[in-house]
Parts: sequence; C-alpha cells; structure tokens
Amino acid sequence: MTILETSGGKRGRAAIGREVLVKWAPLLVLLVLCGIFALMEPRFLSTRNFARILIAASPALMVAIGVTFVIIMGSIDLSMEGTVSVCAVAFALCFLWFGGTLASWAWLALPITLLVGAALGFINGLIHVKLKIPSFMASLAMGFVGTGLAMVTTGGDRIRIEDELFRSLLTERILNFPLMVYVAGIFLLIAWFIQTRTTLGRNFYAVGGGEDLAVASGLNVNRVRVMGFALAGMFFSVGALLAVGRIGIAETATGNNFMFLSITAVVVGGTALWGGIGGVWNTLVGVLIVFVIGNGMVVIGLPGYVQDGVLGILVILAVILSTDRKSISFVK
Amino acid sequence: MYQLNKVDKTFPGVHALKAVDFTIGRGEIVGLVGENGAGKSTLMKVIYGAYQPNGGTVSIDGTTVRFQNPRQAMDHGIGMVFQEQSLIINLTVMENIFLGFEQQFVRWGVIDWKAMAKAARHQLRKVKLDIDPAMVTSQLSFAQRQLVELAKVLALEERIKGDLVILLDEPTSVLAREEVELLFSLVRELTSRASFIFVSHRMDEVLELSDRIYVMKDGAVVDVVTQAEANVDAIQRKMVGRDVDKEYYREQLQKPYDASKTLVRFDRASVAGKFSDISFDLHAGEVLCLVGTEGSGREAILRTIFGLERPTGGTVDVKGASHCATAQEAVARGVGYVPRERKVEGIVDGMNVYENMTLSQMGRFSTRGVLRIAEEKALAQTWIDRLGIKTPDVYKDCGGLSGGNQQKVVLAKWRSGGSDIILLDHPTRGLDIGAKEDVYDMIREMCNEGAGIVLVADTLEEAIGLSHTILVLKDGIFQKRFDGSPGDKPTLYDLVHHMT
Amino acid sequence: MSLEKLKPYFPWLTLGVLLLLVGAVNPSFLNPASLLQLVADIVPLFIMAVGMTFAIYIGGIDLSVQQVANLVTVIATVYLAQFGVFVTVICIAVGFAIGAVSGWVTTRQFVPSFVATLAMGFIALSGARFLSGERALSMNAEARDASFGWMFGNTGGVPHELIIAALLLALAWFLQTRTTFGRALKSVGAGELAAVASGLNVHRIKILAFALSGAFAAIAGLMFSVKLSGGDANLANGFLILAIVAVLVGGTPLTGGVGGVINTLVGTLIVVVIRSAMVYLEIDATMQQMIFGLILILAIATTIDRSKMRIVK
Amino acid sequence: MSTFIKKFIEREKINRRNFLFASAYGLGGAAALGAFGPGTARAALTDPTIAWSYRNRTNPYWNEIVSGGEAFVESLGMSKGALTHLINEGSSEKSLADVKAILAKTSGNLALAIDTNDAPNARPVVEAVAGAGGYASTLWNKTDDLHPWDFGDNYVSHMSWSDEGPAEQTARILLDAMGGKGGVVHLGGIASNNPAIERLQGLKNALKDYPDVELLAAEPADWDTQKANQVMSAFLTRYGDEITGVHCANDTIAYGVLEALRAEGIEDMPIVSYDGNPQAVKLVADKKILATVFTNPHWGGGITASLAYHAATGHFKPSEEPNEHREFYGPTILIRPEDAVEFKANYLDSVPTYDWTDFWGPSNGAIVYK
Repeated sequence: MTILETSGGKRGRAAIGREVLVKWAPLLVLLVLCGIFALMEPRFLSTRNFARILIAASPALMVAIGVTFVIIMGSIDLSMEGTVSVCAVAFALCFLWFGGTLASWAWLALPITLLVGAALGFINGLIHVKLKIPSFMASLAMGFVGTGLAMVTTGGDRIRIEDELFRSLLTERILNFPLMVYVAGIFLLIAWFIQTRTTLGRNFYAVGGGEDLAVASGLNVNRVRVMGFALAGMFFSVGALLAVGRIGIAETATGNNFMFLSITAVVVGGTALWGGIGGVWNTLVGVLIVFVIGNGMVVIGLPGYVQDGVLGILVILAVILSTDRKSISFVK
Repeated sequence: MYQLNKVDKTFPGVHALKAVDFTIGRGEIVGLVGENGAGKSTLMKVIYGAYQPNGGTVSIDGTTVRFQNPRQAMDHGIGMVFQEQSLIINLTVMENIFLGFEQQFVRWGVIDWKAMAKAARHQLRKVKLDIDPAMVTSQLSFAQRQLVELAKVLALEERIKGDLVILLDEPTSVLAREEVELLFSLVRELTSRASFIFVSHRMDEVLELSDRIYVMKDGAVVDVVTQAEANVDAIQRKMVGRDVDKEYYREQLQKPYDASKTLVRFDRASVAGKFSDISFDLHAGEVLCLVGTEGSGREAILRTIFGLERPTGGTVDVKGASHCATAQEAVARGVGYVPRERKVEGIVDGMNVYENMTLSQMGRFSTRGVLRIAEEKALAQTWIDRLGIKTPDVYKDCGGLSGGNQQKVVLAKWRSGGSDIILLDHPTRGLDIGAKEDVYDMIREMCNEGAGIVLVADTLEEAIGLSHTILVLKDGIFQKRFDGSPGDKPTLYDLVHHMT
Repeated sequence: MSLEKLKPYFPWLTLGVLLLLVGAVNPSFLNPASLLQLVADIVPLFIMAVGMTFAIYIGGIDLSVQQVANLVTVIATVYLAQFGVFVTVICIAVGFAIGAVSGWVTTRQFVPSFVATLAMGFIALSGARFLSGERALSMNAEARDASFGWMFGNTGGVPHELIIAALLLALAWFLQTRTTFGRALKSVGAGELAAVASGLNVHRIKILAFALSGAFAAIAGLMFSVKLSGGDANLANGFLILAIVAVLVGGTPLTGGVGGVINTLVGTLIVVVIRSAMVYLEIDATMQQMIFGLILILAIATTIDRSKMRIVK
Repeated sequence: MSTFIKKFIEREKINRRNFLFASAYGLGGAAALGAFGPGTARAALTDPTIAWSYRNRTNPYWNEIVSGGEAFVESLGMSKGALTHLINEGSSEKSLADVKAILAKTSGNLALAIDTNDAPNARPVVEAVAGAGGYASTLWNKTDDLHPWDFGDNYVSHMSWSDEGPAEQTARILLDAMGGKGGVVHLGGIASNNPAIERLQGLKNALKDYPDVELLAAEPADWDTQKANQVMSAFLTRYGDEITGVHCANDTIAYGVLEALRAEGIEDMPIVSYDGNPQAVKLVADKKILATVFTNPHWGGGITASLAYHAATGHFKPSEEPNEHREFYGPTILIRPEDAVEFKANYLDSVPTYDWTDFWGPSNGAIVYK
C-alpha cells in the first residue's frame, strides 16, 4: 500500500484554503455526526453520554495512538490484539502476585506491564527490521504469537481484578468523568509531547516522509523503526491497562477487535497510511468519530443488522472528506 | 585537505574504481565529469561513506580514515547535496537542516524549537535564503530547496573541527539558468568555508565553476585539467575517447517539415493556473521545442496534448479532431509520451522488454483480450536489433537495463505502435553521450518518417540543435517564436533573453 | 545454480521442507489419500486467496472477502430452491459488484483499500444479517443435491472440488499471464505511473481487480455454503486472515507486481500443512496459535523475494 | 510403572496400525482413493483417540465443557493429556478442517465430541466422521434436518438445551423483581446462534404476562463482555432511568453489563443471566445477579465424549437405542440467591464425580422440533 504524491511543491497560496479545510475535515465530520445524532435523539447530547463514549473509547485511543506512530513511519502494526492480551494478562498476574491491591507492592505491576508492552513491540520491530519482513506480515504474525502467549499463560481462564483502588479508574469521577478518561488524556498529551518535542517523534515523520532521504541524512532509520514499534507496544500496554480497568477482567480476549478498529480510527482521523502525515490529535478525532457512530447508532435505535453497514458507509465518507485529493495521484 | 590514494572498488564482476587518485584542497572547487558508468557515482559514494573501498586509502589532512556509513563521513566534514531532491517535504526547513543532528537542541529530552530555529536561520543566512525556518518544506520552490540542502550541508561546519568537503551531484538539473547563476556565485563565496566537488553532465557549467576538473572513464581518472587549460571538446574527447563535433545534434539530417499536414493545433488555448493563450501548430516531420524554466508551462502543454489536462480556454485540436479527454484516447489517436521520470513513468521496473514495448498497444497483440505473446516477442526482437538495444534477450527485466537502453525501449514502444505525435520530456536526461546521440538519431528518424515531435529539451543547446521551431515560454505565457533551420538557428543568448 | 536463481522457488522449497519435516515425525501424514483429502478441504479458502491475489498484485488489499463470502452463503441458501444452479450467477454477480464498488471507492475516491474494503465488508455483513433474518439457515437438501450434488463426487479418485479449484486456478493463471488484463495488472502493480503514461485505463483495471477478488470470494462462499448445506452471516468467519497469510507466504508481497496465483497455490498449501501438522504432531491446542505465528515468521522470512523491495516498510 | 509401559505399548500398536493403513493407501494408489477409508466396514474400534472440538478457551463455559471431557478421560485411567483438543476460534472452516485432519491422522479411529461452531457445519462434520468410520457426538449446533439415526451408529448422539423455558423462568424472576412494571432491555448472543434466539424468545414469552413491562430494546452482544459493556452504555443513554431491568443471554454478557452499570454508580439494577459460571454463581450469591441457569457444561462435556467413546468401543450400539437417547436435552438448574450457596457447595467447590456410563440419567427428554 503505497502512494505517490505529485511532485508538486509549488502549491500556490490559493490552495491553502483547501488545505486548511482538509486539515480540519475530520473534526468537522465529528461535529456534524454529533449534531445529527443529537437532532435524532436529544439524549445523545448529555455529559453522562459523553462520559460513556469516552470510557468506551479510552482503551482504543491508547492502542490507536500507538499504531499512529508506526503508521506515520509508513509502516503498519497489526500486532495490537496479541500485545494487548499479553499485557492485560501479564498485568493481572503480576498484580495478584504482588498482593492484589494498589495499596501494596502491586503498583509495580503497572510499570512492569508497560515494559512488557514495550518489549513485545521491540521484538516486533526487530523481526521487521532484522529479518527484512514487511511490517504488515511481521506484526500480523507477532499478533498471533501474542494471542497465543496469552492463551498459554492463562489456559483460557479469566483473571478478575477486584481491587477497589485500581477499579477507581472506572468508579471514581472527577467533574462527571471517570479517572480512566483523565489517564487516557494524560497519555494523549504524552504522545503529543513525543510527537512534537522529541527527536524520536520527529524522526518518525522523517522516516515516513522519505526513508532513503533520511538514511542519506545520517539517520539510523532501523533504530528509529524499532523504537517506533517499541513505543507503539508501550501504548498498547496502556490500552490493555485501561481495558482491564474498564471491565475488571483480564483474559486472552481482552485484545479482540482492536486491530481493525484502531487502524480504521487512525485513517478516519486523517493520518495517511503511506506515512508522514497526521498525528495523535487526528487519531483522537478518528477514535471519537468511530465511537460516536457506534454509540449514536444504538442511541437512536438503529436495528442491529443495519449498524455494520451504516458504520461502513460513514467510515468511507469520513475518509473521503478528509482526503486531500489534489495532493495525491493514486492510492492503493 | 582530502585525499584518495589508489582507491579500488570492486563489485562481483565489475571493477568499478581502478586505483583512483583524487585530492581536493581547502577552498577548491573540483569538477568531476565522465560518462554514465565511468565510475563517478561510485567514487562519490566512496567519498561520502556509502561504499567502503576494497583497496587504497582515504585520508584527511594526512590521517587515514575509513567510513562505515555516511554518518561517519559527515562527522569528518563530508557532506552531500543530492541530485534528486533529498529534503523530506513533510518536515519543516529547520528539521531538514538538522535531521540526524537534533541532539544538540535537546534539553532534558525536549527539543528546543526556538534554539533550532535560531541555528537554522544562521545556516540559511550562509546561503542567503530569507525564509521562516519553521516553514514546511513542501511549500518551497525547487531552487529554494536546493539552497536549503546546501545550508544543511554547511551546518556541518559548526559540528566538526576540520574543513568541509561538499559534494554537489547534478545540483543544477532542476534549476533555471538564473537560479544556476545564483547558486554558482554562492558556491564561489562559500569557498571561504568549504571545498566543493561538483558533478554535472552540463560541461559548460563544470568549466565555468571548477578550478580543476577530474575526467573519468571506465573506472579510472584519465585526466586532470585546470580551468585555464580546459575546453569542452578536449574534455569530451577524453570522456568518450572519440570526437564530438558539430554533428552532435545531427543538424545535417534536419529536413524541412511538411507544412501542409498539421498534427496538433493550439488555438489561444489555456489551462487555468498553468498556461494561457498559447497558439501553435505542430506539423508532420517537425520538431517543436518548448523552452522555458521549470513551471513555465512546458510540461502542462505536453500533459494537455496527452489528455491528462483539459483546456479551460481556447481549443486544442489533435489531428483535426477535438482534444483528447483521456490518456487512453490520446494513445489510441497516435500520441506517444516519453516522460522525464524514465524509471517511474517510462518503463515498468519488473516487466521485461517485450512486455514494456507492447504495454501501450496490447490491443494490437491480442485477440479478444488474449495476448499473442509470440508476436510480441518477435516485435521486441525486431526493435532490439533495429535500435541496438543492449539486452541479453527479450526476457530481461527492464529495471536492469542501463538508462540509455531503457529510453530506447520507451521510444520503441511508441514507434512500433505507429504513434506519430511524440511528446519528449527531457529525453536525454541522465544519459551518457553515446546514448544521447542514439536518441538524437531516433528523433531525426521519426521526423523523416512523418512524425511530429514536441520536445522539452534537457539543455538549451539541445533545444537549438534539434528543433525546427522553438517556442519560448515564461510563466505560462508565450514570449517568442524562433524558426531554426540549419545554419540559421537562434543563439543561446536569444533564448535566455526571452526566458528570464 | 546460484541462490539468485533459486529465489522464485523458495516458496516451493519451504513447502517441501515442511512436508518432509512433518512426515519425518509422523509418516502417516504423507499418506496420499489423506493429503488429497486435506487439499480438497481447503478449496474454498484457496479460491478466496486466489481472488485476493489480484487485489494484492496491484498493491492493494481486500479485507471484504470474508464478509462477501458470508453474504453469499446466505444468498445461496435463501435462493437455491428458487433458482437452482443459477444461484451461482447471482452469487458471483453480487461478489463482483461489491468488489467493484470497493475498487471504485479506492481508485476514484482515494480511500486506501485497507479501509475501503473493510468498510464494504461491513456493508456486506449488514446485508447478510438482514437477509438471513439473523438466523442460521439450512439448504433444502433435495435442491442442494439436485443442483450441486456433483460437486462432492470423485472422478478417478480425484474429488470434484479439486477439479473446480484447478479450473479456477487455470482461469486465474490464464488471466494473469495470457491476457491484456493480466499484463495491465502487472504494470499497475509494478509501475502504476508508467501504466498511466502508456495510456492504460488504470482505474478500470484496478476496479476490475477488486471486482475479481469479490467474485472469487463469492465462489468460495458458494462452495462453502453448499459444502455445509446452509448459510448464515458468520459462516465464513476465519477465512480472511488465512487467505491474506496464504497470499503473502506464497510470495506475493503487499507492494504488488510480483508473485501471482501460482504463488498463492503454494502459500495456501504451506498454510494448510502448518495447520494440519499441528493436529498430526499433537501440539497442545492452546499453544497452536503461538506456534502458528512463529512458523509464519520463519516461512515469510524464507519465502519473500526482497530483490524488488528497496525499502522494507 | 505398569501404566506407563502399558500406554507405551498401546501407542506403539496404534502407530503401527496407522503405518499399515498408510502403506495400504500408498500401494493402492489412485484406485484406492475412491473408496474413502476402510472404516465403514469396521464394527467397533479399539482404543480410539478421544477428541473434543470447541470454539475457544477464552470463554469459561467452554473451559467447563473441557473439564468434563478431561474428567471422562481420566475415568478411563488415562491422563488429562490423552484428550485431544481442537479449537476452531469461531471458524467453521477450521472446525471442519481440524476434524478432517484428525480423521486422517487416526485413520478414523476416533471418538469425537464436537460443537461445530455453526449449525450448517454439523452435516459435513458428521458425514466426514461417518465416512471415515469414526464416531461423533454433537453438542449445541446442528440443523433441524440432521439426525443421528440417519447415520447408523457413527453419528452417536446430539445434545442440546431447550433454553426457552429456563430463560422464561429467569425472565419471570427479573420481571417480578421489577415489580411488574418499567422497562427491560435484552443483550443477546451472536444473533444467528440458536441459544441466542431461544433465550430472547423466553423473555418474550414471559413478558406476555407482564403487560406493564416494556421491552425497550434487544441488541446482540455476541457473547462478549466488552461488546456488552458498550451496548449497555448506549442503552443507558437512550433509555436512562426507563431501564429497570436487564435480561442477559449469558454470564459473560452480564459481566459487561454489571461493569457498565458500575461505571454509572448504579448498584441495584435487577439482572438475570444464563450459563451458571462459577463467577456468576458468586454474583448470584451476592445478589448482584438475581438468577442464572446452570446447564452443567462439565457433565455435558464429559457425557458427549463418553457417548462417542462408548459407541466407538462397542459398549453400546447407538442404532439400537431409541431416538430420545440420540437427540436429547441437557439438564438445567435454576440458580437463585437462596440456592446459590448450596449449589456452589455441590457443583463448584467439589465437582461431583459422575458415572460416565449413565448416559441419559441427568438428561431432559427428547429434542422437540417446532
């Protein structure tokens, strides 16, 4: 899946208006969607409902942010389902082993989980870079390995996390929003910080914008790639923590459905699959669009069998609207 | 003082560099010329660390060094300005300048954008470019990008102790003449800070700029001449081992065109934002050359004839009928397009010779969609023989052919299909002299067979030498028409005067 | 023979080595009758993978195939009694149409095929759920036997399913290598811009590639539906990832222009050998997925031809 | 020492026989291919491989099924590991392919217990097993026109559960707890699954007697905790306080619903579910869930394997059994808070030891088609 950009570069001033429009299109789509759902069912537009949408979206947002970095590099990471499962299970096991409540040493399970996620991503990146396997395939296979690992570890059992302190992620609210929404927000800011203020974050864009050029500039692209996958793995593990926090259960199935969901969200948000364009705020908007559609369709009472189709149509429309058609000549 | 001493480089089956000696002193500008395949690019890659030599030594100020990668070369003050644009266009100017060297602006893991912008402005001043370093690179013109590249290399200056050696690989190929002048004066000024290795196919430019010129042939340095003793003919003789005389452009083969037979007619045609109010006729047997700088509307006119742009004003007629709506239609009506980006648009890398040759005319080699492959191969063999295409057989992947042979495949594609309106966009770009001559031969031949050719030439000399008619364009507007019959051709000055 | 010359045969070698390894541990695996049956059983998956090859060959991907197959199982089951064997036409037409729309959205609307086909899959799923009334439907047994009973017979010991697969493979191979369409596909996959500059109608070719992918997915769904004698909106679940893996392991990379349907044949065989070997070698069921992933990495690492990949993304 | 050596010798015997079969195929060549397998002529098997094919290990329900299968295998004096697991991960294609692979591996010397993942998949699975001379018993999924007695002895039995009645019972408990008024929402399984359809029907049946209760909405949650969580959240937005009771199609859905309610600080919503997983039973004891239905998957898993095994080894001849011994309903036990502690003691804390040759004792009558 590659794309060639027209060798432009001489886009006149007149084009800026369109560029600005395209840049903000995902947000507009989000607002319009909210407007439509609110018109059809006024209850959609309530703080409590937004809290519900955000609770549902928080784990997916973390996973999508992780994969955003990889997509900006022009690669793709499909290992999230496995990584999330492994991290969820690893967290639960560590947490219980260390005492089962945050008040004890069990808080150690949190950093350990992040390390597990980063390590999985690191391995993923190494396989991709060292064996020269395209990331699509390498990460897909690593996803299988991850899901399998979680399965072997648990034997299929679910592990409950009952600790009230940990579950306060869901139950404790500040200004009507539960703690996990704030945690997701903090990690979003961290991601934004990485994206804009660190060498690594900027190097993602360099690799995505022109890998051979980046090599010629003396950039250690392989290192950037591996670090990118490791960073993605770490964000997947944050997603796993929030997913466990939301349901209170860690299991092999914790990672289910994250793959297509997160990549769809990233693309809908306006990050280009061919790399170099987009960022974590795009991803936030994309995730919100997907979850607003999901929530909105139930809220307005669409029959179940129509929902998948409507989601499909809306996703296509959202991507069309947020694509700068003038700047690309073809897409695969 | 940078020195190569008896440097050898071999690849399996190829002795690419043979005991090459090369020195460059402080503040010197050294030219490097040679045909394609003479070893220029291998030599450059050795210099900037992309290749490691098999024999001989590289030394800087008398100390032997060995670079494992370009980054190590950079750390020793050797920088490269690439032929193809090597800036990453989705990054800002300052990010490009300091790509790979951001660490100096990092405080506690955070990039200090203000400090980087300040440093970038300092670098941009060296190349006299007054732009906001936070601008996204894609918004710059090609000439501005070239200067940013230079600034990027010059930024090495503050990072290393010794002197800078800067390689300029075909830096002028995307620049208009005026921009080239600017670049050259800048380079001369910068000799106070660095020495330059200047690589170009444009012999006049090499002569104009260089203090000394290394001439390479077959992997060896065959001559080193100083600016004072250099002349184009002598150097070209050394490069090719034979004379390149006035017959270079085959002017004696130029025949008058058939004015009664009009193939393409532009009548006050415009494409919004690209060109406006352009009128000309292309006749059978005519070479019509469009001259102008990048963005003057030359390419847009080609694209319009080929059906990729639609005229927004006036009329464009192709063979008496209205303009082509699509490229498919254009091809069907006998328009052939030889694009500038040969490897990307000309041939399909990954398809073999006969597949490439019939790509535009598969209808003629198929029955209800089923290909008659034997006929395709026969056709390919015919044209391989006729044009002297150097390929082991028709099954050879075109991506593995040399540039000249690739171009011959592209030309064969259109000629074998009977196209009689041929659009040539920089047809000799990046070709060595021998291949260029072959292309010129073919252009004459096509004319004599009654084809009309619209040419966007690689150099002005080429434009003058080849064409019957020259249209000079500037910013999408027609400037001046020259009729260039042999012996009565416009001079370089005439063209440049109207272009800029 | 140099390593370079061997490269195109790496997928075959991988398959051979796998077969020998499994056979060495458990010789009964190499029993020809069961091998034949093994291969006959993956025919629907194989057909879907062949279709997917067209989409990947031009550098795209088709994630809608599984849902197209789901929809087709429902259509086939619902309309079999009414149209008999001609339900095939309806099924293929539906698959073709969905693929064509995916192609149109991708080429004309610039939606990456990853997302466009995923979304089209959702739409197909909606159709399947609606048409099935959200129930598992079973085919009328007589109608099934009358129209498609021949599909499960043998001729000279060769299951008819295999013959169908062979015919479809031959058709796909013919399309790929012997027709202007196949040549155009290759040029689009290997150098889309050159194809444009040669005056090919690239959009139409790409749309057709996706349409073919959909049509093959429909045939796969139909065969699966007939085999299982029923249909519902989830029946073909589990096909998608395997089909992609089969294409990729066979050596048709996502970058397009290299590989082809014969590669997909090898890829499918590799996948099925790995999978059945797990049963043969009595690998703990909970570990199978992990081991599948690990072997997959090894298989891909050995089968892919990196010579056309300048940058590995 | 003795068991180890005995097993070793037995295994050698099997391998030897498999090898002989393999050679026979090899020699027979194409001519032998037509007649698929020698199994049809085989009356009874000795020492068949016992296999359980099921959807996945991430659902506690299937883990219970598996534990039953393992308990049965252990009752034969073998180790747990002797049970072959085939996991289809929700793919009918893999389910069928795995069955074919194990049939080929064992040359039909197989006693298979299987849930075929989707009803249409049952026919090809049974046909393949019968064709190879193996023995199969199915659980849950099969189409209505497929019957064991049409396959002689090889398709041993089918067990399912009639969920409509028990689901109606739990619904009544729910509706009573709601005081016979208000609004109820239903979160269902995968829409096309039979149990999902029946459990919703049970609720609808009960609602006829409660005219003041409105069925606000019924949405599939695909037996999935996370999906249930999201659907319930959306329900809360749409209906808010109108929801006064939740009817869940199974326990895993109920967990998601409970967490969605917990996020909103709603602690006292009446909820009923189904399956009787240990965790759900605990929730019933804590009155977080008002009722669930225990279908004894442990027994179901064991007895399905046992039926296939004992038919395969000739312990009984299925074709001589009446139809109600070949298609029958499994047991159901309603668990309410007052029963929960006792139930937990009897069934969960110490798993009862079953007589795996008492095939039909706990069963619940012949399957009735509508």
